[in-house]
Amino acid sequence: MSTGLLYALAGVLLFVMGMAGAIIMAGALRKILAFNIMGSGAFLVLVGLAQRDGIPDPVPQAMVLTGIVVAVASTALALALARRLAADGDEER
Amino acid sequence: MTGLELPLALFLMLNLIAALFRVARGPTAADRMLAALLFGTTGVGMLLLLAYAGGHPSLVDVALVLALLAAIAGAAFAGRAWTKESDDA
Amino acid sequence: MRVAPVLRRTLAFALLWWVLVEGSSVSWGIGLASVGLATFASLRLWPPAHWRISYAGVAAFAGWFLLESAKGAVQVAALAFQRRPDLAPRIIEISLALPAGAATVLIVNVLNLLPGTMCTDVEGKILRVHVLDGRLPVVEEVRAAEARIARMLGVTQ
Amino acid sequence: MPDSAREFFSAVFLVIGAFFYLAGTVGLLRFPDVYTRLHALTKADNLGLGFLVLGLAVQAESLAAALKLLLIWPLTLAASATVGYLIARRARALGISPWLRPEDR
Amino acid sequence: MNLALVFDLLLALMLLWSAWRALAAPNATRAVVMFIVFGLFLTLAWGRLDAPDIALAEAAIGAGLTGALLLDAVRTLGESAGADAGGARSPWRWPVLAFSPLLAVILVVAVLEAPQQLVDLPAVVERNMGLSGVTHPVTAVLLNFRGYDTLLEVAVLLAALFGLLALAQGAASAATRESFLLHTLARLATPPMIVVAGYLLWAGAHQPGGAFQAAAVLAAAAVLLHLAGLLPAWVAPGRLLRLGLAGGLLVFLAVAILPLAHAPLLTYPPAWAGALILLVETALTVSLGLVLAGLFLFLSGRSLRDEETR
Repeated sequence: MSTGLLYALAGVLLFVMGMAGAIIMAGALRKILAFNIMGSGAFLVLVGLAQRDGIPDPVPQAMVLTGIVVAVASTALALALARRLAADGDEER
Repeated sequence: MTGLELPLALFLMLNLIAALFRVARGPTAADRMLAALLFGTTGVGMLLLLAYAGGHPSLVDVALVLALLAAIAGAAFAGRAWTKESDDA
Repeated sequence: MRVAPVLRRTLAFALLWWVLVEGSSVSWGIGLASVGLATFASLRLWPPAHWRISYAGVAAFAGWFLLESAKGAVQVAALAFQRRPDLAPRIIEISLALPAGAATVLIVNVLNLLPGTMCTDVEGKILRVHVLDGRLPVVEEVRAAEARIARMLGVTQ
Repeated sequence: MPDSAREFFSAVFLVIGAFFYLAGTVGLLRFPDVYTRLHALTKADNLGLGFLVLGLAVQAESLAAALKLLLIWPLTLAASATVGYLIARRARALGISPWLRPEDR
Repeated sequence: MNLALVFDLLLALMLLWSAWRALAAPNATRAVVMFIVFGLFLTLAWGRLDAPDIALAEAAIGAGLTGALLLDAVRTLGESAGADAGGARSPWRWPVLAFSPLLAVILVVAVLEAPQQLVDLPAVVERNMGLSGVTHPVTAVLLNFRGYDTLLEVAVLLAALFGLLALAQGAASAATRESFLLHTLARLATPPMIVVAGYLLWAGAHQPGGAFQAAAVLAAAAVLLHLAGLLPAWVAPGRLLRLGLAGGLLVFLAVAILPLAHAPLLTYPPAWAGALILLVETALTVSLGLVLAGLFLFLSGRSLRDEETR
């Protein structure tokens, strides 16, 4: 099995794990972590599958690079939303 | 390349795994913070070995960045969130 | 502002740049810009002090430090591989003779890497140190480290 | 230096480095409390990295490449010393008392 | 057995283990710590996948930004936000747990059976490198061949920051007086971080590196300064900061639109491509660095809960 394929398969499992977590988990923070794990799994599949013959492929690598930066931005936004939700929840109580 | 790089990278990986299992078990919050130290030493070492084991020479830059930023994770670990409660559960 | 520290720092960051690019001479533009920015930031964050750092002292300190940190690792290795690690830890308090500021920071860092000592607290001039083996003459070693740092930085104890 | 000598020194340094990593891990697993474990990680692992960097620098193609490798070591030392201190201080703040020998208690 | 394969298998297992622990750990802090460890393993995996560009970004963002962001969130949200790891109360628990292995099997088969790509992308990129103005393929893809993706991505980042600014309320915490050791480290480490960021920007043209990685290192420097108590959290962006935040996008847009007179959007004349990419990358480094730092600094310590307890 090539390195690329191995990590693509690990990525599939991470994606499924993250997806299940994002649905099941109750806390906002856990859901955000689960989403990030899901995203990382998808990134691994993207790059790993393209490189299963062992030749580095710059196109998915560039896509994933931007993906990682967007992921951290969306994580920050989601955390801001979670804080706002928690704060509003407190006010209603 | 001496041919030792990859076996040693594997050896460091086994070290890291043993250490992480220990660190994750605790028992105290401070024990878990030790993970931040493993970043700086074992993680950097593995990246360097991978760089010279026929991987990409740019992995040296990755190791450099990790070494430069290793303190941030540690500072965040030690300075921010740990309270007594996070130890109980 | 004095010129010498600015020059020294610019030179140090230029050297860092040279090492990073592995001696390549293409596109010094970004290099000059980042060296300039780094020097500016370092002057803002760490205004030049009036120490007289002795270069011979630095070299001697570096040699001593390398030897001592090797000793520290050997000590830990010996303890780790013993059938029953023969630890006798305790926490001792030491009153520092060095002036506060950079010298104190340096000694705390150095002690954390030297054999058998780990700082847990600093309150003013009182240093609380966790010692791996309380039977060893730790206080003398801390004093020796202090003396070396004082000599290197040219400060009086 | 001829290449064979370089390879020999490189291999020796790398193996010494790996030994200290092992010592650090064994210490981490066997020492009784967080303070002693900190000693294990901040001393043994750091020297391990030092030797590893030295072993690879011997192989490096240019002086600058070797210096870049050697630069990584002090960076990690500074980070380790600071993080080690932060963890030890935090441990005291959390009220974790150090392990003592039975006869010292 | 092949040593490289053993290494990869162990690394893949540790990826799964750390991700699992991040989801199943009994409290939020431990979950976040395991997530940071997951990031370290991911960095190594990118290294093994011959993707040092991604490894650089992952190392800089994972060690410098994500951890600080998440741990700060744990502090302001409280442990309760991450509690209930098992999700025992979710009505979806059993259906999802039953369905997940099935989905995993389907996806694994799909990956194993995936057809070969119709277009050999690496070869296409290789053939066109001469037109790109740089010699590093990933940078060529990012800023030339697929430049509009990157352009939109920068816009998305800015939008995320605006969203965050609209949501953040309550007073930002003042810089805390941290340990003098961390204080010293931050003061000493920041200038070299600037040089390293410059180096990564320089490297992008011909080897792994570029604006994203350089920006992540700059942002990490800001995070370190804040953690050390040297840089207060940002309250509202002033005029200069606003210009800095948007500058990268504006320069990128200008460079994209200028050739419109005689060519489609974002086609640089090959003779100028190298210089234009450098210009765009420099502007992007500054802007993205500020945006990424802003994600942490605008959010740091803000929570109504803090104010209520005061």
